[in-house]
Amino acid sequence: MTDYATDYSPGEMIVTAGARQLENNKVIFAGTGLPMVGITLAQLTNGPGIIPVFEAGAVGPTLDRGLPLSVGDSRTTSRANFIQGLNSAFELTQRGFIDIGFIGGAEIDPYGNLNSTMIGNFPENYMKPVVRLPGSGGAGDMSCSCTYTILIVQHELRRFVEKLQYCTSIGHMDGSKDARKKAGLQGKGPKWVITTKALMGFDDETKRMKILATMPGETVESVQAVTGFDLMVDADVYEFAPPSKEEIRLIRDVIDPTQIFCKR
Amino acid sequence: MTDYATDYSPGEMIVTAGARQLENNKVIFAGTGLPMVGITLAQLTNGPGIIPVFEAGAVGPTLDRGLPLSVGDSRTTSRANFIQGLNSAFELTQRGFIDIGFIGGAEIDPYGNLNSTMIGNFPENYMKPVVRLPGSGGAGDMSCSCTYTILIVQHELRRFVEKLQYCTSIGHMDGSKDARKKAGLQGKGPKWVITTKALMGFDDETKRMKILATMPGETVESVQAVTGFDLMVDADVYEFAPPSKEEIRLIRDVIDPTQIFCKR
Amino acid sequence: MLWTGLSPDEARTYIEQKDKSKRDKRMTMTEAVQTFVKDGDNIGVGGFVNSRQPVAIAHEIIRQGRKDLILSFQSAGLVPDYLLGAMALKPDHLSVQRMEFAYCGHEYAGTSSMLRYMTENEKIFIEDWTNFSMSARFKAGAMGVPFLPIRSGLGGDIEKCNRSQTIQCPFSQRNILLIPACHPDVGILHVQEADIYGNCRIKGQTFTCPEIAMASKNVIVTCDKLIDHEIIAMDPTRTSIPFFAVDAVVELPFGSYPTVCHDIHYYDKIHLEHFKGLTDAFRKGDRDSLAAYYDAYIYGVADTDQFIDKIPYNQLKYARQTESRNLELQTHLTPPIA
Amino acid sequence: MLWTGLSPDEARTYIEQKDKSKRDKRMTMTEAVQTFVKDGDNIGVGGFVNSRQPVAIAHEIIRQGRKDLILSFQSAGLVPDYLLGAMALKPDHLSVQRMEFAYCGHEYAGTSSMLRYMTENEKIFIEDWTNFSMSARFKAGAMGVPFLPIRSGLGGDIEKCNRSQTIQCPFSQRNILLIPACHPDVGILHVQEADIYGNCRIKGQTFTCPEIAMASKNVIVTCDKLIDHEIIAMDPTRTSIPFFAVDAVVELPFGSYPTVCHDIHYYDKIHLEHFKGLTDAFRKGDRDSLAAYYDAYIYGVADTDQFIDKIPYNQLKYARQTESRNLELQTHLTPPIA
Repeated sequence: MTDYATDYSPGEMIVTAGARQLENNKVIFAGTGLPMVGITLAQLTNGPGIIPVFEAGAVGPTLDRGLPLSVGDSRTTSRANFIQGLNSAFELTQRGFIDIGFIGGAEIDPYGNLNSTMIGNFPENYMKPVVRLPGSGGAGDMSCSCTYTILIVQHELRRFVEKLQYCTSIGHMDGSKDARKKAGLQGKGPKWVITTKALMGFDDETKRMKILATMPGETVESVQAVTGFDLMVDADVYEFAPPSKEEIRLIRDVIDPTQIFCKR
Repeated sequence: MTDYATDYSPGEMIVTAGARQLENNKVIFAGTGLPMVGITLAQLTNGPGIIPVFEAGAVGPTLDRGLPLSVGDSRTTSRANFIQGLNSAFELTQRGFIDIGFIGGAEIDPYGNLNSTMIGNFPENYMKPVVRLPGSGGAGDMSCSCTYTILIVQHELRRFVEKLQYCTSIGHMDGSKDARKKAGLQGKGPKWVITTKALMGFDDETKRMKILATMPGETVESVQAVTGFDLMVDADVYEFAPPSKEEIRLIRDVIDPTQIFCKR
Repeated sequence: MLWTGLSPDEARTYIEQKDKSKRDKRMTMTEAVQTFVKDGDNIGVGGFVNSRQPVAIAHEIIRQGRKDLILSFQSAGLVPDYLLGAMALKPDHLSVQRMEFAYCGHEYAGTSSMLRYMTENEKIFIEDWTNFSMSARFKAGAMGVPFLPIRSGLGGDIEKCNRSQTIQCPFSQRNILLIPACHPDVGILHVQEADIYGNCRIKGQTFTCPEIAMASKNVIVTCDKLIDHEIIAMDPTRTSIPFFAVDAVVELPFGSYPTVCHDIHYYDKIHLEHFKGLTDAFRKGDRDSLAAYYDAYIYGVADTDQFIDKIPYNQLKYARQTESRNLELQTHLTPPIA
Repeated sequence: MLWTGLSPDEARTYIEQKDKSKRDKRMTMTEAVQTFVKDGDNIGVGGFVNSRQPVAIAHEIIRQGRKDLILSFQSAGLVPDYLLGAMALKPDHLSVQRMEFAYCGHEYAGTSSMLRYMTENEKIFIEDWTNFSMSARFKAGAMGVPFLPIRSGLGGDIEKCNRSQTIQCPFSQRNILLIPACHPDVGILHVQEADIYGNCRIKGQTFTCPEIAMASKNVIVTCDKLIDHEIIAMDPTRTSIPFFAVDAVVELPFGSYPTVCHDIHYYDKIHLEHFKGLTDAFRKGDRDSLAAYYDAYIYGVADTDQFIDKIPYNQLKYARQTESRNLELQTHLTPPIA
């Protein structure tokens, strides 16, 4: 029987959930921050054969120099199999070599489209936003061309919105049939959304977001309460298991001991 | 006063003429055979700063392992500055980094267009030519994108034709104004044609071939006699100086001692 | 169609006519920036976020002052922040009119307050791209083609704000995005090693430095170490950028400090976060602290040597010792205290 | 629009679904060809003219026999000649239906008599390209785009015979050529070094081997030397092809003999010219001499070891000793006599 932790932070819950969703031996495009922690946790638990790819050019490194602070960090290159540059990494993605990409954003809509560009009226105030965010980075590309993506977003009412202020990373678009294919995209789009409140997927027909599991202590209602659109609820919705003591030990002692990304 | 050789072969004359036309410090796309000998001769005489580029990917090597038998030969890489592959070499050309390219062909027309693909009726007999030649190789690309090209063709009546059976390497097209630019090409096209009989250029207006100099022992008439179209004749046509004894020594003793390309 | 920097035809013509000879290209930083960076230039910024950013070149541009610059990069942190900070403090001395980019920020260290300040106050023109589309724009320029097709950005808002165009692929009949080449007037790059002719060796990820070099009209390279040409000639497959693409070679140890330079030094997190904190404070109204930083570390020094001289030795040492070393070996080091 | 090999969408879907795990991929040559080369396949041939041609793989394909093959390459000599020669001798055992290429011949050693025989007798379908356009077709495939724009071949006859399309560039309004991606069913490559997972190191020019590997559905690699994965991990910037693009790794010293293999051996000119002479004779009517060669060197041996065993040792030795050595050192060697 698994020995569950009782003391863990929201970040640690997300990391654990992300890690558990990863299949062994898959090639995973690793973004900075929690995704990097999640991938490393998966490598130490259910996915020893996971192959991380960093957008600055490193394929299949071992993160034995500590957690990179950036996807362009020299730490992403240690004992890699192949290193070139950004074009190479994104062309691998475009070609189909990247199974899974992790993406975040400041806003998300019911179809898994994400905004990481601006808060304000678009297009009117594009040149004078209320808040300017850092921009797409590689997220816009991962969202288009990874085989599928996993989205990580802070679960707040103002972030889960029916309509984005700006669409940076393309999800299931307007949810219409074959919308991505018609647009010219290749990847299948978002498969899961992981938050501190729930694990969500997308309905096969409507492509709208659907609760698959609630995080410990949450209910369908409490999740809906912080979501700015109607969530669908899976028929077999379940409670996601909390992090095990071993998962927490790995995060705290081995992967991110200085709490660079995973605060306690 | 230069000490001229009296005993030299047609190949040696072509190589010498080619070498003398090359300006120092230029980047030159080197094809197999006589061009390679000519470039090496130039490096040993008037062009020590010439930078050869080989289409298989080597930039600026020193040919100190002997004359390469192929542009993909390992000998093209010795002490190079930069080595990648074919796409890299042709992209350098497309970008404008290659000043001069040497090209040959089985047939040439008055505008410097070349055929190295087939003898026979095109397009009717494309799949069943009378004689199938090896094909473009890199010549078709050099003809398009080097800043300018130097053509080397055997001077025979059947090769200097008003109309090619197939246009492999693009010269001045139909000679019309800005024809190359309108087609989408970048390089300026053929500047010189070097044969065993003459050094020729192209008329500024009509873009038709024009005799600039006759090789030793030849006259404008003897050149025209082996040319299947009317050649223009430059107002200042002159007799090209024969190879010097030093040029012949370099070709025979230093560059191509085993007569791989330059027969005596 | 507006081409910033050079149009493909202009870029081709310039390289055609350029002196491509293999000659000694060493220059001082002052000379290099005087010669190759002009008002109104489109500057292609090498490196990636806070990795191998051409910090020393940016400092010299700030010292000399330039107007109406355009910055092109995929993801960058410190260099745009330094330039935007200089503009925020003294817009008559240095100004940026436009940025074409995918990400401006500091990853683990947060968003760019200078980007926020400039955009939220409508002081610069912004063109958003993705990391791949900007990388591919440099690649198109490097390849000598006016565009490349990519499969990103079809159906989102990014391509509505930029010059990309969606076409139907004439072979597959599916939609595809065409992104226009980027030919900066000047590419600014820091590399680990170069010879006097400009042959560059990049260690670790190349980011898009080779593409920026091949796409640009002129290229300034700083290198941590000048190496004998013999070393290049002994293994030319390790050359990342060929000499004829480079116009100025400046030997400048720590030329990308305090960002990470693969195999040379890791981040100086203390210095990075100190500067970042000052930009955050600026956005909230504290102009003086940031101005004091510029006076002390940029305007108040003649060159990068003097800048580095102001960094406490234990920070420099720690940055070097933590680079390319496994975690076990790093735990025996004592981190400097801010 | 006809796609030979895979269409871009098929190629993408195949790689998406492929097992990309890092696993031991060693196979015997027999297994590798049995598993990955099928009748009707589009074969992407690595190497360039007579440099690093995948000779051993071609011999095994001939031994096993395949029908209706399509050969895609930019410039090649020995491998197409071997395959076309096999077809000329026994068309029921091995046949090539189509070639997409820029150059088929032997440079210093002259034209390809087998190409002449096949075309002049209308036995195969030909699609002409240039070295750049074929290279760019593999590159488009490797990049995962259905086409690339290039500035070659606008206004000549080559693009009238092939599937390229001229469009007006939507940015520069100038004509430009679009060439369709090439996604071979199987890429066949010889490299100097590989690890058991398929990470490959190519010495000297890469030709278009990395592009063919990334573009192909499946890839068979022979290597002169299998190296420890540790060596790859110690300097991953030297990896030319990443493991997940490769399906079979066959350690096979002399796998590209008698063509040149950078740093390993130079040409065996005697053997090359001997075979070339037999193909010339075949075209002029002497079938038996060529048939005898195939019986002796290909059908009559079980594998490449046995093929190499038939080469006089002094030819092997001279080929090795003349590689990567300056002319002065070569003059002290005694060339073998044919």
